[in-house]
Amino acid sequence: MFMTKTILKNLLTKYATRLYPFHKRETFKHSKGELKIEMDKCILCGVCQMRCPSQCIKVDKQAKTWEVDPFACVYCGVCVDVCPVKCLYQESLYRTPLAEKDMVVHVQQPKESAEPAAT
Amino acid sequence: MNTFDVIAVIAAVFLSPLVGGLVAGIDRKVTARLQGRYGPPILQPFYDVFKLFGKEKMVCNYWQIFCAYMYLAANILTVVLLALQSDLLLIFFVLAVGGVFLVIGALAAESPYSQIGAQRELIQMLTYEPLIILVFVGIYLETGSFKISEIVANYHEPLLIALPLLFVVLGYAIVIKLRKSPFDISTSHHAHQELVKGVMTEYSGPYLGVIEISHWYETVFILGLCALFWHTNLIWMSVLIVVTYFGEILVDNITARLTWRWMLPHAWTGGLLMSFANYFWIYAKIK
Amino acid sequence: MIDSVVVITEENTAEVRPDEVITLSRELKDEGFRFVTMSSAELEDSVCVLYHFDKDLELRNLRVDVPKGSKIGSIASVYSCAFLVENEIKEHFGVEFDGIPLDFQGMLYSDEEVQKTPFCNIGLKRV
Amino acid sequence: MAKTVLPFGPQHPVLPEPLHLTLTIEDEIVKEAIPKLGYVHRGLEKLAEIRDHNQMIYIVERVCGICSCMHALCYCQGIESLMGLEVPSRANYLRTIWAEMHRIHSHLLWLGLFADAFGFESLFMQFWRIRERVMDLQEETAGNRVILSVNQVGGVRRDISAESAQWILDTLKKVEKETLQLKSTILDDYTVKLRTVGKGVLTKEKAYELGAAGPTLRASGIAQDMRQTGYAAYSELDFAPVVETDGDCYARTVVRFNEVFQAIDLVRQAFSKLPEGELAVKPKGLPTGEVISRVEQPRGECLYYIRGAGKKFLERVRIRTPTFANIPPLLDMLPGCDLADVPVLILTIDPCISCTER
Repeated sequence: MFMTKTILKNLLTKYATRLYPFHKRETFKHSKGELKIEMDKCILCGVCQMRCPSQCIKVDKQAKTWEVDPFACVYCGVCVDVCPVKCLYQESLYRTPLAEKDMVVHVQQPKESAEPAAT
Repeated sequence: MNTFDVIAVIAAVFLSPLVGGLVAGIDRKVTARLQGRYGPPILQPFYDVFKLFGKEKMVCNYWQIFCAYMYLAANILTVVLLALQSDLLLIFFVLAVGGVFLVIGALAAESPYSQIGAQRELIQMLTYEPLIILVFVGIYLETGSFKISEIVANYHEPLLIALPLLFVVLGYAIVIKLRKSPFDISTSHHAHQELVKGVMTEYSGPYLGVIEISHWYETVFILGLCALFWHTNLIWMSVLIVVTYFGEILVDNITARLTWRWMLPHAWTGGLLMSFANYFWIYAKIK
Repeated sequence: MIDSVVVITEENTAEVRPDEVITLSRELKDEGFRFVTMSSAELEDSVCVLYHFDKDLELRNLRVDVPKGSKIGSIASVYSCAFLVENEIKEHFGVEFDGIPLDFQGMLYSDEEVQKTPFCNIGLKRV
Repeated sequence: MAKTVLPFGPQHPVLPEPLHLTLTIEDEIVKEAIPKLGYVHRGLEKLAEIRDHNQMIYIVERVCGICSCMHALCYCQGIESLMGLEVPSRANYLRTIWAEMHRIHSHLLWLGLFADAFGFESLFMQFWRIRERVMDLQEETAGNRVILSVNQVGGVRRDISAESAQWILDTLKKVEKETLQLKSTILDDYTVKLRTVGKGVLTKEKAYELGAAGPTLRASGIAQDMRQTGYAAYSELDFAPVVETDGDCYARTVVRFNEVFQAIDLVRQAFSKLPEGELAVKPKGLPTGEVISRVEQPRGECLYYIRGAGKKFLERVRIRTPTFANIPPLLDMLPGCDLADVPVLILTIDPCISCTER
C-alpha cells in the first residue's frame, strides 16, 4: 500500500535508467579505467611487473617491450602508484568489450642518439 | 450462423492474440515506468514469441505438448464463445478445462518445480473459480439470464452500477488468473520465485511460445469479462477496461508475493462476503 | 583486553594436547564463550589447529598440534556449528575429525577428482 | 503430497549466490535441508604462497565484491600489527568513511534483494536506485565502484578532498531521505509483514550457540558488534550497536535498515572530526608472528588469521567470513518452514557464498 506514492511518482517523472549505448554518462575524474603507458618515458625498470597482483604486466628489457594483458588487469592501479617515472596512467574510461582476447604490446623506439648529449 | 457471427469468430481467433500481445507489451512498459525503468519496446512480447518459435524443440514428454496445445485451444474457445455472446456457464466450463490441461501438462513432467507448481496452480484454480461463479450468479440474479446475447439485448444499464462489489470480486479473481503479485504463486512473469517458473518450468522453445500465446487469449478473455460490466457504452467500456488493467498493474507493484496458505482462506472469505452483500442488495432492490 | 587485532601470545592462547580439546572447549562453553572459528596452518610435520572462542568480544584460543594424517576429536558435540569449519580443515589439510555430524568426506568445496589436500604440502591422498 | 526432494540452487533465480540446498519437503513444509558448497571456491588463501604480502591486499579484496574494502582493512590491520606500524589518524578516519559507505551500499543491496525474495520487484528497483548514488560516491573518491583498492599497509592510497567531502555529505542526505521514504513500505506494509514477521525465528541462545554473526546475531538480541572494539577510527566516534530482540526475518530487516542510517551518521561524524595529516606511513620490515584481526563487515564479524615468518611471502592467511558463521543458523532455521519462505530465509542471513568459499 505504502509503495503507491513512490511508484506513481516514478510513472510521472523521467526514468532513472540510461539507454546505454546511445546515451553514455560522463565518467568521474578519478575513475580507474584502462591502463595506458607513455612508452617514451618508460625506463623498463619492471617495478610494475613485480608489484602487479594479477601479474598482467610483462616488461622485457632486451626487446624493449612493455606488455599488458588487459583481460587480466584488475584496475587496482598499483602499477601507476609505484612507477618511478610516472609513465603509467589510467584513463577514466573502462576498456571497451572485445570479441577476442588480445595483448597490448608497446615497443620502445630506440632513443635518438642526440638526446643524451643534449641533456 | 449469420455473417456477424462469422466475423466475430474470425476476429476472436486472429485479432485477440494481437491485442493480447499488445496488452502484454503495454503492461511491461507501464510496469517498467512504475519502477523507474525505461522498459522494453511495446512489441517486445511478439519478439519474444517469435524467438521462442525459432528455438530447438525440446520434448520431455508428449503429454506435455498435447496439453500445451489443448490449453491454447481451450483459451481460443473461451474468447470465441465470448465473441459469439454465448452462455456464461459454458464459457466458465471451457475456461476450467483449459486450466486443467495446464496443470496436467505440468504434472506430466517429473521436475519437482513443475510438480509443485501444478499443485499450486490447482489451488489457485480452486480459489478463483468459485469467485468467478459467484460473479456469474450475480449477473444472472440481476439480469435473469446467463446468456450474454440476452443480457446485451434486454439489460440496458451498466452492470457495474448494480454489481459493484462483484466487480471487485472479479478483480480479485483476475489478479490470480493473470498471475500477478501478490498471487504469482504457481508461476510468475519473470521466474523470480522459489519455483523458478512453476507450472511452466519444463516448457521451452516453441511450446513455451504456445503457452505464451494462450496467455494472450486469456488476457483478452479477462478484459472481455470486464467489458461486460459496462456493455452499454463503448467509451465507458474502454475506460473501465483501462482502469481495471491499470489497477491490476498497480497492485502488482505495491505488494509482496503471498503464499497459497494465505490466499485460499482470505480470497474465499472476502469473495463470499462481498458477493453475498451484493446479492442482498440486488434482492433489496427487487423488493 | 578487547581489541580487534589480537597478536597470538601465551596469554590468550593455551597449548593443548589433541585429546584435551573436547573437554576444554566444553569448559569454555560453560563459561559462556561463543565458538568463532578454527584456523590451521601447516608446520614441519604437523598441522597446527587453532580454536577461536570469544566472549564479549574478548578472544581466547586453543592451539593443538596435530601430527600429519592423524585424527582428532570433533568438537561438534559441544558446538554444533563447528562441523562446517572442521569439514574445511579436513579437506584442506587432511586432518581427520572424529564424529562430525554432517561429514562431507573431504568434498565440501572440491569434487571427487581432487586427490590431494591442497594446503598440506605432503599431499595426503584422500581416503 | 508425498515427500519430494527439491534441489535448490546453485543456479536458482532467487538466489543471488551459488549455494546448493537439497530440500526434502512434505506438503510444502521443509523437513530437511542439506547444504553443498564449492561452486565458487577459488583457493584465494593458497595464493598467499605465490603473492607477496602487499599483493595479497588486492587478492583479499576480491574475496567478496560487496565488502571488499573491509577485507583489505582487516588484512592491513593484521599486517600492520605484525610490523608494528602506527597508522596515521587521517588514514584511520578515511578507512572508516569508506568502510561505512560500503556498509550503506551493501545494506541497500540486501534490502533490494530481500524485497525480490518475496516478490516485491518495484521495491527492489527502488533500493537499487538509491544504492547507485553510493556507488557513484565510491567511484569518484576511490576510483572503482565496488572493489575500492584504497587500503595499503600503513595507511590509505587516496585522499578525500574537501569538495568531495561536501559532495558526499550532500549525496548521503539524499540517500537518507530516499531510504526513509521506503521505510513504511519495508517495515509496515501488510503483505511484507506477512512474509517476514515470525519467520525463521532464531532465539538468543540459539544464535549465540550457533555462532551467528553480524545483523543475524544482533536481531536476536545480542549486542555484539566488532566496531565496539574501536578499530580504525571507531573508538573516537559515537556509536551503539543496533539491536532487535525478536530474532525473526522482520527483526533482521529492521536491524539492517537502521544500520543504513547509523552508517550515514558515522560518515558524518567521521567527516566532522577528520584530522589533517599523512595518509600513510612507510612500512618497514617484514611481517613476523601470528595475529588475528577482526572487523565488522555488513554481514557480520570477519576474522583473519595471518601467520608471517619474516619473509616476503606469508605462511598462512586464513579468512573466516561472516556468511560462513551464519550458515549453521540458516540450517537451523530451515526445517519446518514453508517452501515459499525458503528464499526469504536464505536471504535473511545476507548470504555471500563467494566470501564463504574464498
